[in-house]
Amino acid sequence: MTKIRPETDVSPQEAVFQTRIDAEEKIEPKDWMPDKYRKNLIRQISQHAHSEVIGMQPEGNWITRAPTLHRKCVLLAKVQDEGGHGLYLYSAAETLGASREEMVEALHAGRAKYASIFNYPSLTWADMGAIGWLVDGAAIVNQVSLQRTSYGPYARGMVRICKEESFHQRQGYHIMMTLAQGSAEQKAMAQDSLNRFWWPSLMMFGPHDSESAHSAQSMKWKIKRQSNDELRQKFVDQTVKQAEVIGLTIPDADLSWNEERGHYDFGEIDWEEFHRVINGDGLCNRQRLAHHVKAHEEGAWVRDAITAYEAKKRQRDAQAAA
Amino acid sequence: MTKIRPETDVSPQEAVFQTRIDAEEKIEPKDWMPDKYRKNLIRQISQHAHSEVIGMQPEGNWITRAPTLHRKCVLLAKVQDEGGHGLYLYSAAETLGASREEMVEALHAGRAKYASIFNYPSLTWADMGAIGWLVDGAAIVNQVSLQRTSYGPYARGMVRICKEESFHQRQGYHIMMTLAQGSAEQKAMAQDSLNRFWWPSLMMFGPHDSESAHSAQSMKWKIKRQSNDELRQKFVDQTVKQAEVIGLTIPDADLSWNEERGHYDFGEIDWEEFHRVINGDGLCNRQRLAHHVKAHEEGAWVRDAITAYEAKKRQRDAQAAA
Amino acid sequence: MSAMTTQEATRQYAIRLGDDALILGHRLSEWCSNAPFLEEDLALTNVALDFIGRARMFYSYAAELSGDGRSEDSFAYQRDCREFTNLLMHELPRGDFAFTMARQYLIDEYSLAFMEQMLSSTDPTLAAIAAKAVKESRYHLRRSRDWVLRLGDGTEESHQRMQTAINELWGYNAELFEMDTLEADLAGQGIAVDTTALRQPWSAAVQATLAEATLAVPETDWSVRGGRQGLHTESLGHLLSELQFIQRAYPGLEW
Amino acid sequence: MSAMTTQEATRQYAIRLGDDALILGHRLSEWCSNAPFLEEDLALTNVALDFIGRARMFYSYAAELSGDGRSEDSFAYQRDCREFTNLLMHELPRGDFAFTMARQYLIDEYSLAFMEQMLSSTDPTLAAIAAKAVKESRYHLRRSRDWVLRLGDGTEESHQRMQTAINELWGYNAELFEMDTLEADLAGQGIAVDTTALRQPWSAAVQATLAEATLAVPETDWSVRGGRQGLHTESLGHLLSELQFIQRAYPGLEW
Repeated sequence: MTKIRPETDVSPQEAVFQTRIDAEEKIEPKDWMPDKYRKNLIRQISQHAHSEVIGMQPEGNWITRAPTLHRKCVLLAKVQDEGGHGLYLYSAAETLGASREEMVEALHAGRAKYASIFNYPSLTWADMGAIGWLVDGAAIVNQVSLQRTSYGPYARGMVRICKEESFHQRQGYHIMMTLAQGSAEQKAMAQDSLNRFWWPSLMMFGPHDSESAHSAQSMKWKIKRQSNDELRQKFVDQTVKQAEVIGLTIPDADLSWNEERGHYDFGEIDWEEFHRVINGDGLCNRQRLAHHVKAHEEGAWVRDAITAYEAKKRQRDAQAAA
Repeated sequence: MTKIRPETDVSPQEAVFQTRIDAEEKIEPKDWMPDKYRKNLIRQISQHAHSEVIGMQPEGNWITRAPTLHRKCVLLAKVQDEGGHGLYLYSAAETLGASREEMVEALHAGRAKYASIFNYPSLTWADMGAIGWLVDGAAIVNQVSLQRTSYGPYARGMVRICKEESFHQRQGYHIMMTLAQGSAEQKAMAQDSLNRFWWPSLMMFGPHDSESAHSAQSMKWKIKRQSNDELRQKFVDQTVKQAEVIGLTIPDADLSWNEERGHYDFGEIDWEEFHRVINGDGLCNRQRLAHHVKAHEEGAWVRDAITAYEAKKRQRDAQAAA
Repeated sequence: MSAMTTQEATRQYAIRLGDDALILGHRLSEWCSNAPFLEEDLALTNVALDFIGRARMFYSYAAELSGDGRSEDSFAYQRDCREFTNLLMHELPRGDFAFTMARQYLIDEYSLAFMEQMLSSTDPTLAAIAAKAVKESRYHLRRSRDWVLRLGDGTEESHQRMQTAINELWGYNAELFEMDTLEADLAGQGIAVDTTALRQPWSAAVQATLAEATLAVPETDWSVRGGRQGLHTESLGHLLSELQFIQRAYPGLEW
Repeated sequence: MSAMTTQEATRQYAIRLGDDALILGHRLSEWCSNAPFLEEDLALTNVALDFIGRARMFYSYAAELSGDGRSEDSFAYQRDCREFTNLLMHELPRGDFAFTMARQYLIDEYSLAFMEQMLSSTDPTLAAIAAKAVKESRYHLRRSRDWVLRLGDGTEESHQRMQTAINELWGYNAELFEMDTLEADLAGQGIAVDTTALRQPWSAAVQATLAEATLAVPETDWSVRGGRQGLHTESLGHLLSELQFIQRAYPGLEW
């Protein structure tokens, strides 16, 4: 766990910085910021970007098999949006001095992570519903909170991303609703998908607050605005009701409404599974990274060609001007 | 057209050779033979070998999609047999001094041909029936005749191959029969496949006798035993009856029984199509060759590994013996 | 053709154009998450979406003309290989990035000219589809032409790959400009596009682009045809087994 | 398990073993006409045939135990991804020749030991299947072990490819030796093979082979599981869309 540094060894610059943060001012790229703030943000934003990009794979997996042309177009557009979010986020990280190349290299080398939810496979069409409904749903809860994050470019990126994500979440929910109202096979498919994605979605919010690294300092710097457990509770509360509406059952025997808390109580997360999957035992860890590396390597000659073409063009332009 | 050389410029060796041929003796690898006989045979046998190997592709195309496990096994075994025929035939050509490497190189360079029928695609499961019934059927008619060819290893290869081919032909016919007795969709699928493969099968016997290069000398040397047109007529006669039995219609308005000849008359072959397809306009010409080249190139490191491993082993054995 | 009503001929024509668009859109969609860089991934997806959208418009019109309860999805999901009538160039496997872009360029040049003609179709639905498509095709063509230039005049490797792609595609050009009686009759009525007339300007435009890209115009003497008669390369069947899996495995349901 | 009869458990067990065999046989069959040389093409096809044949025997037995009119083909063609219960190693895409042979070797070592145990199953049908399979597996193992040696101790490239393949496969080993209650109960009754007991000898044999092949035993700390619960990698669904196309597109017919 990162400890909050005691006030005593804070430099005057850092004190001013913290005052601005406390006053809810946004930090902008050219502003002075503590090195750790910068590094912490780069880590978080690039992980977020990688998650969007790796997240294209489980859904991309069903584009060629979507069951109707309408659903195919919606899915294609959604995966495209995810790529677009990746782009905004890489740009936001670049304002902090990280290059896209470095970030991609860190991903390929295993130094940078992506959301572990994408280590789970998409096995049926219902997973296109569950991913939109639950995975995007969980992402939105987190991202809505991040709209108020202290770093300006990241906060503004979140505003834009949230709009699209909530659209995706509704599309995913609509797929699930259609299946839940469909044939017995379709309903079973939807329930099975919910069973597989429910717990991994809760894991998306990260460890319990008591176990969470980075959290305290991030909260003080307002990089994070709400704790993992607060966000997770919010997600559970909204999602349980949505499941009821379409007649699907949340796979948690301990789930019950707690009148006193005004929240749902829910069962304990299998943190052992969480760590196993993050550390390499998911069904798709190696495939996700290998897919990204392969596309990147196969594209090298194309990127080289652009560079060569632009250089020739500049030379021609210069000769024409001379 | 190759002319038969007049008797006058025949060497004593060649005269003896022709006497042996005329006496129906088999020529064996170590026997003297005219250069042109050797070259002609290498051309014919290697083309035959290439045809078996390239012929694995249109049927290989349906192995992963065969409609029952039984049919899948039968098809796999059949394609395997074709590869095996390729092997016998390459070996037979090797007895004449051609190396497999040279022959494959000639195929890849476009100097050696394969049967043009394999430039047609297999588009439906019925094509597995039509190819077995018609393409193998036509091949058998030709190969039965070649069992009496003058070159020993080739003749013996044909005996072995014919047995398996007639098995394949029955399997193909059985697929067609099953489809013809099936649903309206299946029957249409069978008829469509017959429509597409009928004429190309007739083309397999090559140009009319009056147009056929190599033929006269090949007949004299008993490399060929029956003319293209004789063999084609034989194939038509037997196949028309088989089509009738299962209720499929040969796509030839001119087809009719000629009482006087004791044979079926049939319509004129579209020789323009024949030449177009042989020369590159078939739906699969480039794909067939590219497929073979790709497998060969991707296998280079494996073949190199065997060579290296065997060399190391010999060295170890030698050291152990020393 | 005498036995076929104009409505039936138009229906078949719409299916053909829908098939072209769907199959090419499918091949483009295979690039999703596989492109050389992220911006290009998004751009390729955009083009895929345009083509699949185009397929939906043509199929919807065909469904309307069928008048038997069929929908756009019936045409995409419930026909087998022999019933698909796309021109062959559209179905070829995606190959490397050079192949995809070379094909896209050849088709975009064709498609823009085609849609510009279809703007004045006497069939108002076809004309309306063309109005939307023509704008898309202008953007597609700008992009794919740029790629032919960049790859053709980029590195030695990219030049070689682009030249190989053009060579491999060349024999599929002829089919784009051939018409059977169905299309000729419809063209005579002002409904269909006379594609034979597109050949000259298309060739001129393509040759100019290849020259600018330092690429050679292939001296190829082969040409392959058959798509409009449902004769295909073997790759189409595999594409369909993927495309149609869910509808085939769970028939007759809503999704 | 208390609720499940021995017959039902045996039926499910037969389906599992059928799935293993079918899916691996399918991957092997993908090599047909793609092998590094013709003799190897035939040999790979032979092994593919043996595995598909094995799948047919297991499925036929499952069909018999189902007693509801299902046939061997029902299991192969009419179940979707989540119902397939093959161990994951069998479904991984064929990769290069080193990957195919590395997988084959790991599975052949396992399979031979497995079938030798199943010879003494108290279920006579399973024992009879084992009697046939054990002979095949001896031949398979001789071949695949040879390939591990030849590629491992061949050229630098072949060594590297074989080492990479072994590394990529290593995390799929663990699942081969794990048993759920269904299998444990059947093993307790002498019907199923106790695979946990196969682990030690398997490891010893594999390590000896890798050593002889100059290959390193991976120090991998990952392991993936899920096949027996119908949890798969994403490649299986694509395999099934191909495998099942005809039966899905034209249901209920004789072929």
